[in-house]
Amino acid sequence: MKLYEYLAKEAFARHGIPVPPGRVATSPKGAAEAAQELGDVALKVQILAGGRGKAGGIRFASTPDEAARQAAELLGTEIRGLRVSKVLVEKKLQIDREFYLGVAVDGGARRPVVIASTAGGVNIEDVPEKLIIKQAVDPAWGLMPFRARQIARRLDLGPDLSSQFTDILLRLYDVFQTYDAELAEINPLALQKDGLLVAADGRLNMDDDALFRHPDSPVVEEGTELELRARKAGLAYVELDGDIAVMANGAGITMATLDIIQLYGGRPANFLDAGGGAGVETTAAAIELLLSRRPKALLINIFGGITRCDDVARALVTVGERRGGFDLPVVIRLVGTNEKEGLAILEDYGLKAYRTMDEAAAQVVHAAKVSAGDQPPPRAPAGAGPAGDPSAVERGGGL
Amino acid sequence: MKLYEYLAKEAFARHGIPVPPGRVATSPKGAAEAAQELGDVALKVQILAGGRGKAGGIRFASTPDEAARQAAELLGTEIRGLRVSKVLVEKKLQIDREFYLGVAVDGGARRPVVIASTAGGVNIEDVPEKLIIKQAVDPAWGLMPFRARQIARRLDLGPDLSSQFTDILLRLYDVFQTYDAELAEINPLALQKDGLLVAADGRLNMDDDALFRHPDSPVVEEGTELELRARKAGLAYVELDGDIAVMANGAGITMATLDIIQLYGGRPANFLDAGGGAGVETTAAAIELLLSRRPKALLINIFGGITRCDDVARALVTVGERRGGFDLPVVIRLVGTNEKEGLAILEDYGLKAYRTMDEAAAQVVHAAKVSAGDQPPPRAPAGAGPAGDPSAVERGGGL
Amino acid sequence: MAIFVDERTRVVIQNATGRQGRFHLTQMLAYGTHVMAGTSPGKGGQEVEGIPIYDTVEQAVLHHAVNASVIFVPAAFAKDAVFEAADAGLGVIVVITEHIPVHDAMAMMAYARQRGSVVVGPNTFGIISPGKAKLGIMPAVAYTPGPVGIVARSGTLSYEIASALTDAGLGQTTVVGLGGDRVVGLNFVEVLKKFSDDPETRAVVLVGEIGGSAEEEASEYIKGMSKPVVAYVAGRSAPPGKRMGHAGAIIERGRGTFEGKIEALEAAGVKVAALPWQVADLVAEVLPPTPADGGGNGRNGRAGTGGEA
Amino acid sequence: MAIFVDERTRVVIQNATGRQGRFHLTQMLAYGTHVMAGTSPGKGGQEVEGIPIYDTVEQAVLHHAVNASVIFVPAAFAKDAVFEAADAGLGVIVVITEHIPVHDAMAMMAYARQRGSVVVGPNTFGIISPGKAKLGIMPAVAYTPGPVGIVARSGTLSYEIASALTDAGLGQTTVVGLGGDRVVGLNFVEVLKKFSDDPETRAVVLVGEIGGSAEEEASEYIKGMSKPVVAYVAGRSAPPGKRMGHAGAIIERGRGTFEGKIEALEAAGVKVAALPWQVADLVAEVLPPTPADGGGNGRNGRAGTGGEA
Repeated sequence: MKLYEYLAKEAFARHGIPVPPGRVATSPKGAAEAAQELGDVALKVQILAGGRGKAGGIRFASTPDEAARQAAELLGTEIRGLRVSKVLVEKKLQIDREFYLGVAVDGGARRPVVIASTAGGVNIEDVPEKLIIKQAVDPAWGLMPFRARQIARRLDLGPDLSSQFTDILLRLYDVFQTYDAELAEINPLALQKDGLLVAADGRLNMDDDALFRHPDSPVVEEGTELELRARKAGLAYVELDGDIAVMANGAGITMATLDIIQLYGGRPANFLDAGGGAGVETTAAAIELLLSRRPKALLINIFGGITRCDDVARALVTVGERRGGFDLPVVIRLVGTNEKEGLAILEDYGLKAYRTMDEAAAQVVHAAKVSAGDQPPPRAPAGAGPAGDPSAVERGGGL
Repeated sequence: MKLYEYLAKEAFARHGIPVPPGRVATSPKGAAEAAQELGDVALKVQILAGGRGKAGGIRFASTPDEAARQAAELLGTEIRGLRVSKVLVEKKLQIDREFYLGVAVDGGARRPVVIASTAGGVNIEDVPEKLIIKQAVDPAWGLMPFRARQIARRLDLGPDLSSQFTDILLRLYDVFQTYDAELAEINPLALQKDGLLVAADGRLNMDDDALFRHPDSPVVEEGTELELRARKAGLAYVELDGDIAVMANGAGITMATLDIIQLYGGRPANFLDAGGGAGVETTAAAIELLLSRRPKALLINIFGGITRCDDVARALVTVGERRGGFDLPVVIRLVGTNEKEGLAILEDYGLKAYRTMDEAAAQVVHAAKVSAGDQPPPRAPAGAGPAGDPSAVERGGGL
Repeated sequence: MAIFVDERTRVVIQNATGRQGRFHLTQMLAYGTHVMAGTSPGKGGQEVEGIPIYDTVEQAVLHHAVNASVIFVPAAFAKDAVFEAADAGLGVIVVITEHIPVHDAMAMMAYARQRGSVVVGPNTFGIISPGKAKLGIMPAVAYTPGPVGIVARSGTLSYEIASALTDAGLGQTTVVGLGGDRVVGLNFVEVLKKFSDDPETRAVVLVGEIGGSAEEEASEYIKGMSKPVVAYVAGRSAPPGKRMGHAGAIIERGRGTFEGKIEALEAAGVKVAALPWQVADLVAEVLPPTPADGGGNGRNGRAGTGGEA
Repeated sequence: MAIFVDERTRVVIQNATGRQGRFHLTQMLAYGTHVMAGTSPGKGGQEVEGIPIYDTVEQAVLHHAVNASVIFVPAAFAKDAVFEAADAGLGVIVVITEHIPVHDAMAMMAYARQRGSVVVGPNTFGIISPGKAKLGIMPAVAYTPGPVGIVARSGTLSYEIASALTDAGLGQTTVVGLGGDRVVGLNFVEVLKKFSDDPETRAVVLVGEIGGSAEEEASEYIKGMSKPVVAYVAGRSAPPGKRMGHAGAIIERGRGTFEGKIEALEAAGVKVAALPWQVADLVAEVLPPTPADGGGNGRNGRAGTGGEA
């Protein structure tokens, strides 16, 4: 879960990291009041996307009236596809230099890693490797002060800046740990003309899997309504822009299913990994969710391991019965644990299933095109394996 | 720093360890009010000594009047040499079994150690080794739940008790860590007739050297007035019951000096380790402190390493000048760092010094007896090495 | 031979009395895995399928000399379970649990490494050495003994691929599921090294996906490998910035792309399959003849067909 | 030879710009110790007595290949200093600082052990191999090279004893101050083992005190030692329950008594001196002749007198 800049800065401030004086405004009036208090200000849209400066999401104002005017221009608009409902009004900084400072999870090293650079204010991935210092941290002991001093030393900051930097880094690591963060980042860490460092911008991405330990954490929801519904149901769901709804069990196979559909000329509407061992109800909910977007065809691709084919079959039948039958082609591939039972249940209900992904993928691409009324039966691309048997349309998705 | 039982229990309760309902009373009226609220109660004197039960420091009462009466009998009296100013009035427990549970610093293993036994309610050192479970804890990772479960398993507590026990142990370890404790102990950990465990008595000894990290901790001062004054001055001072005041530099040599005085038939009045590298002012304060107890003689035994002989000499002269001369025999042994400078300063003031501990110790024992007017010159005990040269009296302590 | 687990592996199931633990204990037993014991705090003394349950792993080690564990403990308690297993000296710890906090995962890995334990997972289907030991939740029917090592980031996709190999008569020495989380106990390189050293493994299949740089690092290692490697990578159609089910399967800041991985693998001489079911054909192409059978390619699949050169 | 430190020891002083650090840096240099560098955060680039000061130990290692450290860092920051030294790979870390929180001491020891560093102290006078290297605050004049190893819990008392040995012509291989705190990096047994393995050490002096069980454990080890051991134990007159200056010097719950220690030592064949200055005589009695000089007892004290058998 990514936190908005102002929430990240609230967390930083609680841990003693200097942040610019600022207030969140949701109205031009609020922005004016903040500017009244703060003097020259920056207004920054609070959205979960980078590059908001280039997109016009950061403005400046010297008077409350100007702040109100700027806020009025920003609030309610969309920037980088995201609606702006809050601006952070902050005292404008007098900046001499900009540094980068972050603590992240390093999957390769299996440890937290401190990332620091004297080249701040730009995306760290755009900074040449030789200007970046990376230092892994032993999770048993956490970040020790000496390690922070080493990093300051390697950045060649000089005595005054080093001690400020070291202090901020140790506090940032505290934030990283306290919030179960995947990333705690200050960029830029700004050196002001008065010689003091301040967190001019910040990110704090919390680990979704650790949110249960943070019941008081603010909740920031990112994604479409359907993605949020899916997340609540415990499903991994990502919305795409095609017309074939896809459910599979397992992230890898779901991705592979999308890849194959695309290779065969179809356009997936989503990624839905029902996960391992989802029960009948969860699976049924997943199917309902998919159908609510009115795709042209539905593909269910199950290789049952921990997932039981009979559960999936029951879920399909449940949805079918609730809806009084399916109004789109439903292509099913069902093999693995309790396969026989699953196939029997489908058969009872009048549904059939393929044995291979290949057949099923080819079929669903074809069915979607037929359903959209724009295309003859498909052929798999050359070299991509045998195409599905077109006669399977009647067998699999015939409702 | 040892905390009183009620302070230990407050700490336990803050960390979620069940403790009996109770209130501290400093007057019979307070005890009566507590009993009014709690029903059948135990009244326990709050002193920093074990064995208070046997010494009559634990009473029971069924009515507020009786509680007041018991409190009146306890408050203001001395138990085990310690004045009683507070009693803890606690709901009387219905106890089925008593366990021991503690977390301590294990100097040998250099780690925290969990100590547990099904034989609780008595001093753990009186419990046979085979009834005691000891488990060292890796300080990098702290006490993990599985480790607590292992200990519960080894105690053979059964499922219900195990889960309560495990929870309490993990919380006790938290207390141990949070309070920088040398010992966090629940004894007895009482199993009540209702099946619930409760910390019936508790100790929490904080590390003096870590108190700077606990500015909000209650302050419990143990020792005589002089010991407290010495502690404030940063001196290691212990009061003994003899008449020869002793200052040396280093714990080992100070102990050895006392040992020798005793072997030579003298009685040390105290242990005062001025530590390594104490400056003139601290050393002077130490000497003043010693003299305030009006000993019969004073021995200063310095082997200067980090301690500088000239500093010690200056301190002596300072004290002498402040007091207009010493009114008791002062025996000095001064060798090591800046020895020449020190001896010169002493000589200027009219003091002399010995080169060996042996001479100085023999001399001070003799001088104390002379000063007390009860004894001819000393001889060292047979086999304890050559005795001091009696003529040294004039050289060393002749004021 | 096999890597990590084999017929000498003696297994304890942590949380053997839960729904998943109980089910898969039964499955593993049925496969012939030496499941010796289970644990479940507070349930010591019970049995599951005739297997004794203990309160602690320590007891399972004491009474049954177990040397590996499969963990079905819920996410909030999984860190403790891994510490318990590593503390007890188990050499292989398979963590099936998903949604473990990443900070917990980092702690687990540091402690397990300190204790010399290998962690497979978390969020893995486990590890199987067909015909010898199955430690995990994979469908047994997908596997058969043979000369191919498989290492995969994803579960079901690798069942699919293993199953195709099995159908083609290409059995497996060991199949390792690294796990779908961002922090897992093993990476491709560590497993590839093991396969390199295993005399029975004659070819390796790598099943990757977008996100992270594990495939790129594997490619560097593969350049020095003498055994042939075939790969399939999922996520060709995944849009950047979207987390595709696995915590690690996300193209972030232009890194971990499908194209980058394919390029690295091909540069290392890896045959990359465009579709999962093509993996079996590519393996058949690259599998060197066994030294022992003088030309056969070691196929000994379910169909019982002999090798073809 | 010597133990732990010798002429190959290259030293960094941590907090070399403080009053104590600066003073003792000078003293150690004067003794001939290879003090290569000092550290003091924020003061990198300065010099003390011509010795360069760095911000970090890492730099001192990089520029001077230091392999040992002497720490004069205040108690609140000492843990960090030890971690820094251990992290930088220093083999010997001498912690002069006193009043270090015991929880910090436990953490230091765990980390140093993990990194393979030996910690001497805290609250120690240090370690000296006379004529080779002095890492600490002991008065150099008390020591001279020779065949006796000394290991002590207390500082000044051991100067006293070393000085008496030196005066008697009985020089030392190495003198180790364990430190007066409850948790210290070395115990008697670990040092006795080193002395046992050191060919030049021909007798060992153990200076103990009341409290704890280090002397009792040492006695167990000494039973198997071939070299003679002489001991002095302070605290004969100490009352129970009083902490005699050192955190560890306290008779608690009937343990750590003077009598218990003397009994254990004597049972192990140790000659125990009743008074500190008797130690030298006892050493002279027990010191075996050197194999090389065919009968001399290895005395080569300041007086330059030859050995007497």
